Amino acid sequence: MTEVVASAETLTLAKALNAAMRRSLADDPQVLIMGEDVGKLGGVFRVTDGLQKEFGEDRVIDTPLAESGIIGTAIGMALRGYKPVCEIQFDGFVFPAFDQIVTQLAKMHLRSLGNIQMPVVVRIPFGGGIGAVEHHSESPEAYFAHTAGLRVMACSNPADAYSMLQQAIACPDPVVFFEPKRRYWDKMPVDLNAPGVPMGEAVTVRPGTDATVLAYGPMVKTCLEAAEAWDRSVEVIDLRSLSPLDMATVNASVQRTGRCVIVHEAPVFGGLGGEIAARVTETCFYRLEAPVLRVGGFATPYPSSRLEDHFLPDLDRVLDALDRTFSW
Amino acid sequence: MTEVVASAETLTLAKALNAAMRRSLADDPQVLIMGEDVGKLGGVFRVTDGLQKEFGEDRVIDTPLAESGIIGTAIGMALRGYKPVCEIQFDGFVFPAFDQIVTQLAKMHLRSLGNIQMPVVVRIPFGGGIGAVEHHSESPEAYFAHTAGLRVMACSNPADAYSMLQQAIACPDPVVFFEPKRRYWDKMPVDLNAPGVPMGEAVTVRPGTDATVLAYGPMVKTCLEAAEAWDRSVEVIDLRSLSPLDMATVNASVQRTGRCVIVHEAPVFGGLGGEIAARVTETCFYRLEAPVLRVGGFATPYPSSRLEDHFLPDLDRVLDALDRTFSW
Amino acid sequence: MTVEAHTVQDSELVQLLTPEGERLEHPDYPLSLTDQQIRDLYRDLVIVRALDLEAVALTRRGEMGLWPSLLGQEAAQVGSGRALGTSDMVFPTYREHGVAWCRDLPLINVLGLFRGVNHGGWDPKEHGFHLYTIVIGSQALHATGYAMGIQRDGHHGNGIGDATIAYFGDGATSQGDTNEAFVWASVYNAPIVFFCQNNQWAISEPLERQTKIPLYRRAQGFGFPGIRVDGNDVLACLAVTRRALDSARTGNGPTLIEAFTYRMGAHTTTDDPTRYRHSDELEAWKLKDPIARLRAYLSRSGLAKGPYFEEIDAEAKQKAKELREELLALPDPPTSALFEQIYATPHTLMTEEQAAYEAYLAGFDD
Amino acid sequence: MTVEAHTVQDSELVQLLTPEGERLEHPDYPLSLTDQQIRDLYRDLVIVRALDLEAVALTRRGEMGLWPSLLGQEAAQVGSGRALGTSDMVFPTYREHGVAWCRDLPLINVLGLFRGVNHGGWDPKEHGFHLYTIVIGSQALHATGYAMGIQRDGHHGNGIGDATIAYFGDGATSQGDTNEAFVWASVYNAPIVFFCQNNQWAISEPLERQTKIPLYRRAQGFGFPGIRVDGNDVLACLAVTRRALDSARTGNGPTLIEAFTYRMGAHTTTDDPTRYRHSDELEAWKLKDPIARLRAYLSRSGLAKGPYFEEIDAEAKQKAKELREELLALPDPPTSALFEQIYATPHTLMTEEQAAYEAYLAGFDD
Ligand SMILES: Cc1ncc(C[n+]2csc(CCOP(=O)(O)OP(=O)(O)O)c2C)c(N)n1
Ligand SMILES: Cc1ncc(C[n+]2csc(CCOP(=O)(O)OP(=O)(O)O)c2C)c(N)n1
Ligand SMILES: [Mg+2]
Ligand SMILES: [Mg+2]
Repeated sequence: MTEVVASAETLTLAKALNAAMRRSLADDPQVLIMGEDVGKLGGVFRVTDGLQKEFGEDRVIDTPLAESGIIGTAIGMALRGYKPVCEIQFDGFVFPAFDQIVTQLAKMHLRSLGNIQMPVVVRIPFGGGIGAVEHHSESPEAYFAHTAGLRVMACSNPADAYSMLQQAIACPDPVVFFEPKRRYWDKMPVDLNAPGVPMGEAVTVRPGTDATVLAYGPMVKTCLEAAEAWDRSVEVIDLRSLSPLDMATVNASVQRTGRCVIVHEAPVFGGLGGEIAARVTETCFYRLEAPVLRVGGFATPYPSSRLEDHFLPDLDRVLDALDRTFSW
Repeated sequence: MTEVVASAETLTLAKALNAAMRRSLADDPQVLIMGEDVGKLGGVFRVTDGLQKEFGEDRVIDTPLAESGIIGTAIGMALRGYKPVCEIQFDGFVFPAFDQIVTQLAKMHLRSLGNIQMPVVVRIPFGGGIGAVEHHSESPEAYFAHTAGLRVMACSNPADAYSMLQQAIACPDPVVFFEPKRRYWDKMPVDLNAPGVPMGEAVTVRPGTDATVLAYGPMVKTCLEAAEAWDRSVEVIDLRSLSPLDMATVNASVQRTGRCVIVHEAPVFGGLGGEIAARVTETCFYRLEAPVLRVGGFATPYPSSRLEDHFLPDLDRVLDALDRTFSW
Repeated sequence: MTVEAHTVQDSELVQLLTPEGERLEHPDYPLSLTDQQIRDLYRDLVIVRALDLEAVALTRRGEMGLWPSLLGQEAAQVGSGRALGTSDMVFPTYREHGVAWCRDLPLINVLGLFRGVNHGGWDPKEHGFHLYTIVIGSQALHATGYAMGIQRDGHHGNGIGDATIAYFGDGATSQGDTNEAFVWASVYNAPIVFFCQNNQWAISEPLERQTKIPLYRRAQGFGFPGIRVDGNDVLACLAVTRRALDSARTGNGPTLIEAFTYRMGAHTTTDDPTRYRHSDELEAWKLKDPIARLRAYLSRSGLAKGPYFEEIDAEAKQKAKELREELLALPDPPTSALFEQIYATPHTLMTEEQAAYEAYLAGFDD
Repeated sequence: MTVEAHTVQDSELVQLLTPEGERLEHPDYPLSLTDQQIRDLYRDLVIVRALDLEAVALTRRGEMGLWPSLLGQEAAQVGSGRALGTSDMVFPTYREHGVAWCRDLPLINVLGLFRGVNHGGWDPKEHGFHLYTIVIGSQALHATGYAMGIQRDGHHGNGIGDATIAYFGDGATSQGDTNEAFVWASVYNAPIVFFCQNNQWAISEPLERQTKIPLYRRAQGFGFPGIRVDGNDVLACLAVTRRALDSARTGNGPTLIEAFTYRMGAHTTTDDPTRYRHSDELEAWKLKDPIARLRAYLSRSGLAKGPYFEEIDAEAKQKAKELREELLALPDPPTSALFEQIYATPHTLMTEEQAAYEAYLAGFDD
């Protein structure tokens, strides 16, 4: 116990990610950091702050301005035995790299019948709520979850950020790692020696008996607030792994509660919520008191910032869904 | 009646698409065809056969080998008043153009607050079953359906191919148009003067009372065969429009039948089936006798061709799902 | 490794006005302007800078989310912007406020974007000025396609047809899209000018992270001419762009112009350049200021005197004030805007989501 | 518009062996090979062609879905392939069967891919030969990244370290990825050779749809050397590639080699080139055949005689027969392969889907 306390530090989510990379760089000489402005500047969100100074320009690489180039060369470095951690500056700028991620990174292990491993992490700050201009507030996770060969993770708090990013870096499979940018400045004590919850597992962040709310990334906090505000007992699960999904944890919860609400910022239409709803319904068909409800963005491009509060699910929209599920 | 018969011709799906483009080129001088090998060769599937000869190199354009370039310049031509119909040679090669489609084509109308229209069609031969090598058999429709600002269509037979492609070309919104490549050689009489079913509407291709099967593109034929083979009355709906979905037609059917199976070649995980299942369940919750079941590809990259018969849903897999829904 | 790209060989830089305000002649770029035209350029520069500074101030006050300042790049933008004909089409990045000014696009449109009331929203056709494009490099392809459209209209090759100009930065030259645009423009001989403002930085990354050789030479690899111009010299930018546009109009295809300049401010108001660059670089560039040199020339040649400069400063101040007032009066978009103009034709899901959300909002009124 | 790219100026083409088999010297590319080494190159060419023709025949018989023949490009592939050191790494497209041969990759691996038993499946490390890449241009970036890895290993700059070679076609030069690779390789001075086989066609599109100027000049735009070599001259391809690799190894960065050659066959077995090109072009290129010219040289110089040629032909025939037998004996993959090697570590959904599908299949046994 004393030791645990000794290694606990209060960190923002951004600093926790930074600590995770620093530790990975220190422990494994094959780990590299790459991206636009990740070096001297330390990233536009300062997530890689100080890493170039500490580990040098060969390991923390300011790249030319080309996302396909970043992922394409990261693949090449992985083929040479390196473990690149690539930063995509904002969610909306991952698309020039989409081809390399979908047709190469995701498929290389199979193409080689297992002879090649692709320990590449693609870090993407995602989601809205920061008053940004176009392309800076998107939630493209469903594209990657639908892409076989990738693992997709989303962290929601500093402690998870710290352990999950280290797990992603250590993983021999490619991982698309989503970071809730509007929570970068959220703080909590982080135990720097704790192993963290195993990769791929969802976590029940608030136990409850009457309804299950599923969320990930920035929406976990919103859902916890909603659960707090609701008058019946609501269980909140942080999915953490979006591909694969930890359906065992989810189904066990819904089998107990009989009601389920899924919340994400991405547009509901074609979003991950549909997949989860279909699976939950298949497994818990006779147990469901109401259909699985989804709360999320509209089927529109992310709006200009003066409209984003309408687009983003908030406490009220989650409460509204709880209301609907309980009154079904 | 005489006139209708006079204009009916037996066409393959590929020829029907060709006829649709020929007619659009003839009727509207702003229509252009662009892509790799679409000119002199007439496309690797000959879908644009003869069009360059008839309409000239300025209107049927063999482009440099760069998909982002094709869509990016098509956007520019649309800004100048043209209506480009772009061919992506195979489904797996749309990804270099993904950025232009998702961040530009889909969002330009909103970005301009309606001042700009984007009458661009992106034709994509999709799906497997032709014994091809990697990247030539994919079903990427869910990526586009999840992208607001696009319309997504998939045709399943020559008559629809003929009318739907003309509708897509005439539509002021960008349309991603999926063509079932393994059905390119399927034939049927096509009425060249019929207006066709309105854009966006699903069609009940086989009426039934006991279960609803939803499909699109290449799977429609498979599902019709399964419905034929099943001993109870199965309704088959060809969705035709994947974004938006014609949920009115779908829900009305499921309200009648109480059972629903969705079939697509794309991986089930994160595929369009999840979205449809979630919507159907929400609307028909009390009417469903069994959860909506999904039949589709596995959560793997499209396999090498010697394995594709296992990957692709076939008659037996659809029958298996019908079996499961009836015995739930 | 970094030397070649960073050092300007005087011989390869087109300059018509030295930093000291001395007028030079260049055999390939003769330029004859009336006195009034030169004074007008000065007015453009001063007003554009004032409006930009006002926007920075408004952003600091919280009125906008962010502002990418053009400080230092006024001459590159005004020089090239004033070379354009009315029916030419501009494809800007997110920093071409000076070009917007030249195209008579009311700048409130641009401020509205950065305030977040919409994503742009102006009509490109009205001003021959396309929407701002934020995804680096994308617009180079749009511009090329547009130029191919001009060719198909038959408005081309006669020396009087339309031309297109695509703006982008030094960082953008690394993107695949930009290079694909070079391929297409060259292969189709499209009437387009690629105008690269090399302001030495892509956020925190210096030019050497994008290239080992001067950027204008990129064009050679694609078979069309590239030229480097002093981007702080409004006369040279005007002359070089004019010639490139003429070349496009007469059917001679694309030109790449590298306007060698400097981003005097932060990348945007949220950036802190002290983290990555030395102030001595900034000091050196201050001596090359585009406005100071034109003012020196105007004074020295007797084209303008003190009162004229005061008058322009006053006009600029007034325009900045008007812009501020416009911004402060700018209404937020109605909620319905969320669902509108996504599609040009009715869309069932849009209608449905809008109705559901309005019903949800109405629930709060009860 | 098309002329420049299509016409080979003799002055810009490195050639060490004329189409008639006459040996030329080139000041920059001295090449001294033993008689045996030259005969070995001949053997490579003949065997590679025989194996390729066998694969075409097998495809026609329905044993493979498709085959992209290298016919006509043997010298480009063997010349460059034999310039490589054991620990160098090759990044091929889908047509580099001749390079695969040089890297001792049993060609059955390649045939297996086109038969559809897997997507490649060999171990790149074992042969210094990466997997075939079908998405045009992608591998140019992988190769560049790999070369950056070499730099980080410290295996570089000393003249004996590893180098990387990326193959691609004329069509691929239009892709963004290829051009981004040029940017990166140049900026990081990576130890890489870009080997472009300009076979004049990208399926049905002639070179003029990709470029207006000779492709080797693309490199100039990115600040590294480009060179055009007679792609049907195995000696020149060897010499030029060797020098470029040496340059990479000694820390001088990338080189672009354009091997000027011709795709004598269809794009793949499913293509019909009579739809888009004239037979006279083909006839002209037949006179430049890479094998005939080396054979002429060997005969003329007395390095080899009739019986030697017969021996090689017999060996090639035998190898083709063995390949055919291997292919016909190639087992189909087991169903379980569908779910395996997608991930390197256990994956719940994979496990679940595999179990469900196996249960489904087992249902048919009942
Ligand atoms: C595809 C893409 N990636 C990343 C960004 C984030 N970003 C915005 S501006 C910028 C630097 C651009 O540099 P440059 O092209 O030189 O233009 P400048 O800002 O200097 O005018 C970056 C990386 C972006 N907008 N688009
Ligand atoms: C991104 C992408 N787009 C389209 C294709 C389809 N395709 C396969 S080969 C080819 C032509 C390639 O030409 P080139 O680069 O000259 O190589 P070659 O086949 O002549 O060796 C095309 C268009 C592809 N494989 N990848
Ligand atoms: Mg810049
Ligand atoms: Mg070729």
